Amino acid sequence: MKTQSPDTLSVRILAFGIAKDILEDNVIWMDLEPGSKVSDLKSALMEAFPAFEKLQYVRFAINESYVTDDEIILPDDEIAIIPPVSGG
Amino acid sequence: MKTQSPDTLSVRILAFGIAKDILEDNVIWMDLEPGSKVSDLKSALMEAFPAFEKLQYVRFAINESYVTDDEIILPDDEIAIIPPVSGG
Amino acid sequence: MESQIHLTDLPLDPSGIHRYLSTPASGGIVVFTGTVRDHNQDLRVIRLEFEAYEPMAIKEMERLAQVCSEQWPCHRIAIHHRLGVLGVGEIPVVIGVSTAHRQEAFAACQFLIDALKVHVPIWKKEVFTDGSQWVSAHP
Amino acid sequence: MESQIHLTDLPLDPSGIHRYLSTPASGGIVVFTGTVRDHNQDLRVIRLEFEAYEPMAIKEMERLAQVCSEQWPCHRIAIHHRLGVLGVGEIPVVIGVSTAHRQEAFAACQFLIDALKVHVPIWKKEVFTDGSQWVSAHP
Repeated sequence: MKTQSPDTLSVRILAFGIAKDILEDNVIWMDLEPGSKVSDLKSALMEAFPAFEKLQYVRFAINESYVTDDEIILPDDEIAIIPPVSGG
Repeated sequence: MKTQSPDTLSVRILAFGIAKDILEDNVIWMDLEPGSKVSDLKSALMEAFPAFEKLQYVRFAINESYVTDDEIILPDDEIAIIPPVSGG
Repeated sequence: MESQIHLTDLPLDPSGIHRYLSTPASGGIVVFTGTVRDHNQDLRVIRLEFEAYEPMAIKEMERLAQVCSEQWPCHRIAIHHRLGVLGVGEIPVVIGVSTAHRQEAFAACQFLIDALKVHVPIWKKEVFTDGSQWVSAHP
Repeated sequence: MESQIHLTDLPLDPSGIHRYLSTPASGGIVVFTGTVRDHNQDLRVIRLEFEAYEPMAIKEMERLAQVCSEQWPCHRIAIHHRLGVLGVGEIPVVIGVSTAHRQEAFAACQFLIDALKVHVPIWKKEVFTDGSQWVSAHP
């Protein structure tokens, strides 16, 4: 767990499949504004990793459940980038 | 194989399931007119074994294939009474 | 299409059927297994007794496998049916299909069990605590 | 409804799943088995590599079993998925359902594999003779 100043939301992000390849790691940390939504995280990721735009369809999970872009991110949330799944 | 006079068609009939119970045997012989069809055999069976009428739906097979009521019975045909099947 | 059609007094073997169905080109295998239930409507079933017009049953199962493979591109088809006396939990029938894509395997397997129950000359007698009856004899 | 949800590095066991699914009240068991194909379109597949967001994958599989049993009266549901490196012919997934009547088992099993492929966070990389790709990453 990183220390974080009250005016920064430092979030841990898990990446799988092709998202892991784009981030070049299976876990990264990003600093967001407190009160940020998933949509804000998405924009920040796009900016930091332009290759993300190539993915047509990405979902996010918080604490192991799918969330919509409107979901507000809380400190200590476990966020996961879920590119198109292909189990089975 | 029974001996048969030229003016009689003596046929061997296999019975299964409830048809076997009605005939009280798994194989019987019946004498029909030469040139008889399956429909004629059906009538003869109904007459000989009135309980047959209780069966709403009976098919016949000749030489291990389903046949319609119009099928003409030939000497040496193996005829089978096929009451509603219930495999599986 | 290859097929494996069995009519037997011996217990059926779903795992052997799985092994038979698996081919390098196959992406999906669907296996239907019938099992003897302990009741039918309100009646308690003790056992089932199966009999068949054996040579015709084999021919009909082979015909159904052929019809099925003309409708769906099947790699392998297995139809195994048991005869004789079966207790609760035993397996009267196993039907399996392997195909490249799973939708075809589901459709083909469902077709085969539905068609078997209509066309293949096999009969089942249900034995209850107080009596017995040929299934479907009086629909 | 009881369910058995496994995510494992070890080979899957269709016959053990059959045994688990069989109950005295069940009349039908449908088991879908995925197998690794030797090709995808024109490309020759050497192996597949599966990874999962494991705790969420388990939760999603449990959720799908729950949703399924609300729609069809299932006795038992098994969803087993393999992780790691799999060669041609190996089994990535086995899904099985037991019900009183066979139509429900077919419908429930098909629902589960379709839903798994949409919702459960598991990813498959296809490795060809000359390269590799995450399946469905660029639909």
